[in-house]
Amino acid sequence: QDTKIGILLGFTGPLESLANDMAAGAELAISEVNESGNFLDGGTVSSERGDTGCIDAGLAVASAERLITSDRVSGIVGGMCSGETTASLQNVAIPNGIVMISPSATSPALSTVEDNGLFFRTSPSDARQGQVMADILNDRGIKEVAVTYTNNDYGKGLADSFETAFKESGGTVTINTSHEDGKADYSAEIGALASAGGEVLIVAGYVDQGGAGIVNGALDAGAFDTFMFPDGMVSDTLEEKFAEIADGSFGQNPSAAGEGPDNYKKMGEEAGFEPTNAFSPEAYDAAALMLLAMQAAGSNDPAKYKEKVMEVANAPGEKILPGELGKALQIIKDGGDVDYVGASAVELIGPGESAGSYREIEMKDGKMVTVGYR
Amino acid sequence: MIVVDDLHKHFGGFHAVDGASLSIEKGSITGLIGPNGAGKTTLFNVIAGVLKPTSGRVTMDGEDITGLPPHELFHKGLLRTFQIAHEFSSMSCRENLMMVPGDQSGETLWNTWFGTKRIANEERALKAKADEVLEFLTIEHLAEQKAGQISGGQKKLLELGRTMMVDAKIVFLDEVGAGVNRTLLNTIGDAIIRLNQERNYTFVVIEHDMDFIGRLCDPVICMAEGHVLAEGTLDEIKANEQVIEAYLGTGLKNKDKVGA
Amino acid sequence: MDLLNAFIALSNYVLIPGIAYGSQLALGALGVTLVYGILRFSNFAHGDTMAMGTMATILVTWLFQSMGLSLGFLPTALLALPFGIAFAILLLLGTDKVVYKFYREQKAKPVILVIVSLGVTFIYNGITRFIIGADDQNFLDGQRFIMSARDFKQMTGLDEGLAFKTTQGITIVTAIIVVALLFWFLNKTRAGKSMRAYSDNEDLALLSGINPERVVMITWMIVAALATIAGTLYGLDKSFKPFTYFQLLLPIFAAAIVGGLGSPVGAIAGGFVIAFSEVTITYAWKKVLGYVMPEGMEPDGLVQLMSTDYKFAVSFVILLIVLLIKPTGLFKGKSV
Amino acid sequence: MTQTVKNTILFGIIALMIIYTGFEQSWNSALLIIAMGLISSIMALGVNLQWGFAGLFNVGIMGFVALGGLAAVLVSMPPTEGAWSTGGFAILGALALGAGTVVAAVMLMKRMAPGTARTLAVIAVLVIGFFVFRALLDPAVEAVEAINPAQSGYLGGLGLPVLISWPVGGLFAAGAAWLIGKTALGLRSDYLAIATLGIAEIIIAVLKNEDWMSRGVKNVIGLPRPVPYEIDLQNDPSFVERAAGFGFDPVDASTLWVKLLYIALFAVVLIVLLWMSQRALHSPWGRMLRAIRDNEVAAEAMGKDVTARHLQVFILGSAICGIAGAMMTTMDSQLTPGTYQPLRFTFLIWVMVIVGGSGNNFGAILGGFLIWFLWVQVEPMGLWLMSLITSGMAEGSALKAHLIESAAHMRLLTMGMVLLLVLRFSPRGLIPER
Amino acid sequence: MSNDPYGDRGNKDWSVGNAKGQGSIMPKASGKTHPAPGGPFLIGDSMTAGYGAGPDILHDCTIAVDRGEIAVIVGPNGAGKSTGMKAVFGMLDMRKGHVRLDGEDITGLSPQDRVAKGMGFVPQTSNIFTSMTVEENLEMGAFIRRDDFRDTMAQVYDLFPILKEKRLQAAGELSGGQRQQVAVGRALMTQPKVLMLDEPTAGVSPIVMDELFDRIIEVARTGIPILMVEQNARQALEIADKGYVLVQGANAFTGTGKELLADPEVRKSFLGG
Ligand SMILES: Nc1ncnc2c1ncn2[C@@H]1O[C@H](COP(=O)(O)OP(=O)(O)OP(=O)(O)O)[C@@H](O)[C@H]1O
Ligand SMILES: Nc1ncnc2c1ncn2[C@@H]1O[C@H](COP(=O)(O)OP(=O)(O)OP(=O)(O)O)[C@@H](O)[C@H]1O
Ligand SMILES: CC(C)C[C@H](N)C(=O)O
Ligand SMILES: [Mg+2]
Ligand SMILES: [Mg+2]
Repeated sequence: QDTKIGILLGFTGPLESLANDMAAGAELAISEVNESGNFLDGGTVSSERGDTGCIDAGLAVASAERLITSDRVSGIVGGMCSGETTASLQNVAIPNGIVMISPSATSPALSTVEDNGLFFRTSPSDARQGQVMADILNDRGIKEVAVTYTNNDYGKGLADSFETAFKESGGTVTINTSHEDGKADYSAEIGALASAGGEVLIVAGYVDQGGAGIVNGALDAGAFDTFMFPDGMVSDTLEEKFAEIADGSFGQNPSAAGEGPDNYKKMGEEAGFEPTNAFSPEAYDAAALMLLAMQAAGSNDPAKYKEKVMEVANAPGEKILPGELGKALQIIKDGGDVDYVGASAVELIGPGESAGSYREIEMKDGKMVTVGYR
Repeated sequence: MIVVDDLHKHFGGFHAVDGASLSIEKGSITGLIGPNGAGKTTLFNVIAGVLKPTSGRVTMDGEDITGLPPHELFHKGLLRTFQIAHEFSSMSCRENLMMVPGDQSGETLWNTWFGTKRIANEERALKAKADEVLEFLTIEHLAEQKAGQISGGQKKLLELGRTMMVDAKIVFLDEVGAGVNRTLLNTIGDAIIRLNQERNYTFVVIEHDMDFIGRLCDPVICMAEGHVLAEGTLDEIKANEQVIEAYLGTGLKNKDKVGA
Repeated sequence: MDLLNAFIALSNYVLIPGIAYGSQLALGALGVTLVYGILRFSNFAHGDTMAMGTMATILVTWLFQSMGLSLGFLPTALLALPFGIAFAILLLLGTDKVVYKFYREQKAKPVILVIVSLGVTFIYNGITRFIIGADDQNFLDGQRFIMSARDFKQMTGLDEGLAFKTTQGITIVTAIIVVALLFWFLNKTRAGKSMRAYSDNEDLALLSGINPERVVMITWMIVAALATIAGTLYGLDKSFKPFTYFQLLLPIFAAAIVGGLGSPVGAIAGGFVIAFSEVTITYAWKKVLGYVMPEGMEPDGLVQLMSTDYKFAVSFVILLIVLLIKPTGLFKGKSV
Repeated sequence: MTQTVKNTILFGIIALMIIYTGFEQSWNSALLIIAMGLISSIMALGVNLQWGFAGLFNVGIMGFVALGGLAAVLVSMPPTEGAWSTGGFAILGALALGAGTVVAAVMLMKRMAPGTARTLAVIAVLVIGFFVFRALLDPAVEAVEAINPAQSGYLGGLGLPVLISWPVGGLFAAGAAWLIGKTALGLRSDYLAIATLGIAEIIIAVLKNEDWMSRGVKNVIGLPRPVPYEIDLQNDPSFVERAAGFGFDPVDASTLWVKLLYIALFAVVLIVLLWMSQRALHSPWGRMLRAIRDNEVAAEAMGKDVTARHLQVFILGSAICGIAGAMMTTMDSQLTPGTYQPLRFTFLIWVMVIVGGSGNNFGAILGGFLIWFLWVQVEPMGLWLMSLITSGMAEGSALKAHLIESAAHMRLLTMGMVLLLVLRFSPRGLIPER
Repeated sequence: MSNDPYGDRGNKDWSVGNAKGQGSIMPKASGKTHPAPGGPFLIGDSMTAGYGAGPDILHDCTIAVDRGEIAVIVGPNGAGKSTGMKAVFGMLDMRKGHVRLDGEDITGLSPQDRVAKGMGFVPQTSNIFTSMTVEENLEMGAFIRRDDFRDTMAQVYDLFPILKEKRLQAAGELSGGQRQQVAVGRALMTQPKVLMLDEPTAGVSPIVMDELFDRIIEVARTGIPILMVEQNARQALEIADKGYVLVQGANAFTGTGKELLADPEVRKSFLGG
């Protein structure tokens, strides 16, 4: 019996450059499961992609509709951007009773959305990241920062939660202003940020979107030398582009210590994509979680396996890393318990979202190095 | 009826109308002549509100109408035709005429939904009227033809036809005759005279054809370089040295050699 | 009070970036305006033409880099630019033959051509992403700065740095050369005049013995060159990303329209109006005022008229005001 | 073949395409296409009124649609507790003051004689007004936005039935159109283009950044619906029973039923608007518009108040877009300002109007359905094309991987191809003006 | 449906596209010419033609002019005079008939190629480049010439002194009559082998009209045949060697100018008595 999983991401649009590596991550999990042959009494899994355009709710809904009602998928890995995710969740997934596990929709609003227990995410809410950022800055003794965020629910939510947390801990935000992605020129933003000043510039954006433009501009004009990079920025691209010229900058992204990410990186590179690109690990995890939950429920009926998602994600049970999906399936089959850790240290809390373990990175000698986890 | 007082219209540094003063009597057919570029059309355009004057005043029946927009002047009874035909090219010739009258109840959006009967009646009357005008202009066979697809002269006729769709007080005709067949032009002349006599229209006529001017107009005003050069009956004007030199000329030099 | 520092800060954050961005927009707007003036439609595919041309340039640049060719402190892309232009010319002539020519010969209304060009945009869009992908591409090499902010500070001992990037220099110089060439071509050469004649009155141009297909061909060639140059300069200065090039269409069109669609001088003026209205209106004067105001009276706040959130909105308001004063754009009448 | 027969055939083809989708993919997809097609058609109708009949070039459709969306939020969401008392009224006051300042400046401009005194007075009024405005607004906004930012942080709406927001959306759009029209119409049309382009950007900027109004980019989700929730239907035994009677399982039945209800609502709106436009356009009013479009100078000389007429049509067309915008947000049941992109909401609508045949209402509707159908369906078409191309290639080859990866981009490419093909064979649109 | 399948209605919005100056001549691939010796210098021989897919406008109509001759076409409005001129110039599809120039059948040639063969034409409407200066208009007239055309230009300026004055002004800013002078001047610049004028004197003042006719006579006397349409028919026929009266697309009367002037029927019906 074949189980279909929908992969609903923004393959076109402003974040198109992230989508393929995310989809590849999810598909990697699927092929791993298929290779193991342990899935649901020897069933196979296949996937079907759907495009959301990232910012096109209409398209997202239509694609979700197609995946669910015509391709008859049993679950969806997606959506990608928070706005589009709520649209397809509320208009298609919930009415049809389909489980959605989003790897990357991080808006705090999704924590409280009315979801009938169908929505999960393998990334933490941005409310948490803001707190982590304030802690990092305080530990580094930085008191004054400028913030620029990508003007969407992710950027705004993150910037706001950070500002609140940082102010509470006694810091000053000299300016908290947005930048639009995909625009032609950021001189105006750089000018304003430079004028406001601050010890570091926090760029709550996307590394291959406006975020890079801002960092480049700020460096070129000599406005800032040190930056803080939240999750949307941290990736290989960041290292490639800025490790050298923004020495001493630092940041964090949802990630866990140790083997999980390393394994995943290796697997991804073998499979020929960019596994460290933002949210690619989360996408792998989302797909893996979904399949493990099906296995645990012994069925690919969303109404049944939705109950199992939290169970396989959290303790107790044997810890499962990327590359061990076959093993996990076997354990579950044998009636055992698993605690899926995966590529991004998945630990689902409260409303079914990642608790959020963050990796702190820093640019040192032209390399992006991990300096700790929180 | 119309009094133009020291009117100026400058284009950049060029003074197209340069201190023109003239008055047009009610009930007259006034001819306006003058060399190419004398400023006749520009004067028309200023009076008709298409161009804003640089300075000066235009009054109509004592009321200051300087700079009023054309559509308001239309409703005051001032109509004009264009030297370079301005037909509604994608509409049929009949529609070109039917759209002219200003008080159509069907032009109010509300009525198009809730006043259909009234509109239908009005339309019937308009159509009859338009067909009458078309017939008069000898282009009734073009009623359904798009106005963009008729000959240059026919467009001129249509221009004239529009002024016949409503009761105007004063009509400015800018070279209706240019490009119109002379036989037809005579008929048009008759029509102008009839409108003038029967309906008491006032006309101002720009024309370069002296026969036509002679048949219709009294008085005749000759403009040059933006101001009035001479005024009087055509014969007086024709005798004016300056007018001859600037405008009328003395005939063909090569005429005798024709066919040689 | 420190006027010098204030001026340097202003130059660094407003003047220089504004001029560079303005030049890039101006070159783009020139292409749009030429198509509008001569081929008579608003070419929505221009942004993606820029992307295609730039893509070709990048590919050749990579080839050269792998062959070890370089231009010293100048970016290798300049060496590749002629190839990019050649590619864009072939592309546009090909597109014209396959797509636009049909509508031109049928005397289709301009709006049809506009929508057709939207279709072409979609196709270019797909092809670009297909070949080079949707990601950011950085193809800048050579020396990054003519003068970096840090060097400047060291050199002058001032508090404020003034950065002048190589790419900004190249952009400005190239823009001046290209514009001068274009004007000479349009106003002084036979071919240029025949283009203006064709733009004015197609039928009469025909009756004067001008070959319309030749005019169209030359136009596309110039447009291809302009698009590739604009795209490459922009890509060097910022970065190459297909999506951004599509987005560039908006400011480019705005520039062409305020300048007066169809007018090359206008396109240039328009480019700068757009660039500067984006950069200046939302500028936070805190720093500059900090230098200018007497000790102790430096402002606390940002002294910003509007937050940068509204930079597009504000720049559009500026455009509206410009057009309110000059309803036909800055330079109507002196059209192509 | 007469025109009517041809048109019927064209609509028939679209219907067949949708029915095919129903059989081949799912009826849910098919119905969704119909629902969105109806909304698209309404937008196209509005644009057609402006362009096809009056020759007004509106490139700010997106803005009017977004205003409709805003109306949906402001009308239907429940008011946020405490928001009005903490800052709501102060915000309204500030806005009134802002408007007052502008009016005062305009009055001064009109009343005073030109000269330095006037300039100074106007500038003084504007500057003082601006600072007082900011001084009033900023703290109030902060107070409102501080209320539970993750969930609300805005004033909320009036808590009225969402259907009311449809006409209200129309009014909002009409108001914006009036403002633009007042300043921009009557001047050259380039100006209108920039003005609409600009106003659309401004509206979106406001929607994105004024969190107190509609949460900005944080989006408002969970708008009330005019139709029942699927879940409620699934839990309603009598519905389940009836569905079973028709041989449907409850999930499918509920989703289909809800869509049908939406379609019915939309269809009513479309039909009313269509009737009204048809009537208007085949009347002397429509004739006057065509005359104006053909030759403004001559129309003006024939006593038609061109500016007033343009303003009227511009407002009407924009209002229609506003209504459609409210309808769409109602169906999405969320407002996502980030979704408003010119490509999707301005240019795509233009494609609908032109491909359908500008100047013809039925053309606009046909275009609305056809283009929306393609917009949604070219993705699977692109994928299918790619898998067809790659089917012969070796598994795991780099080229194949690349091709598959690029499949999503084939969506636009396919769209472009289809667009060019359609226009090639009917260069005036599918149902051209008579 | 209209005759013109692709020409939509109106919509002259300037930001979308630029309908200004858009042509109406349907492009056609140039065919071959073949010798057809004998006959007059230029002849449109039994032409039947119409616009697009519309009805025939010309019915078996013949117009000809020989070296050193002036031929004038008169007739009521809409008779097909302009259509006849356009047909001779290859601006519409001829359904029947031939055009021969200087012993060559040129029916298949495109308008550009006819220009190259030495035909010059001043259309009735939109006959100048409005956005170009007067001087540039004249230069465009000489576009196909590779020699020095300054002499010709000086002659044109002599003929129309006002143009010299307005040399650097955009032609679109001229008055109606001045434009007409530019249009004729442009055609003269070509130094054509045959000159076709569609109502060259429409809207010009009497003095300019006289000069224009004078000049036309001079040109004709240099051996260049001139074919013109005129509504100032009496003046025109006086200088004409040959006159055609067209009615509803067909030749109604043909004769020398004097004959036609003397024909009471023609006078009454077409020359205004
Ligand atoms: N928009 C303009 N810009 C500059 N000059 C102009 C403009 N319009 C007209 N002129 C100039 O003003 C003068 C008067 O033009 P106008 O059209 O009024 O002449 P006219 O008397 O009607 O001549 P005609 O008998 O040839 O029609 C001309 O010399 C013309 O060149
Ligand atoms: N573009 C066109 N498309 C279709 N029919 C046309 C077109 N132009 C002219 N016609 C028709 O062809 C006929 C002849 O027109 P033509 O322009 O040749 O007349 P003409 O003899 O030059 O008249 P005039 O003296 O008024 O210029 C007219 O009946 C007209 O309706
Ligand atoms: C792809 C992601 C970076 C998206 C982002 N986290 C959002 O919620 O919109
Ligand atoms: Mg005149
Ligand atoms: Mg004619």
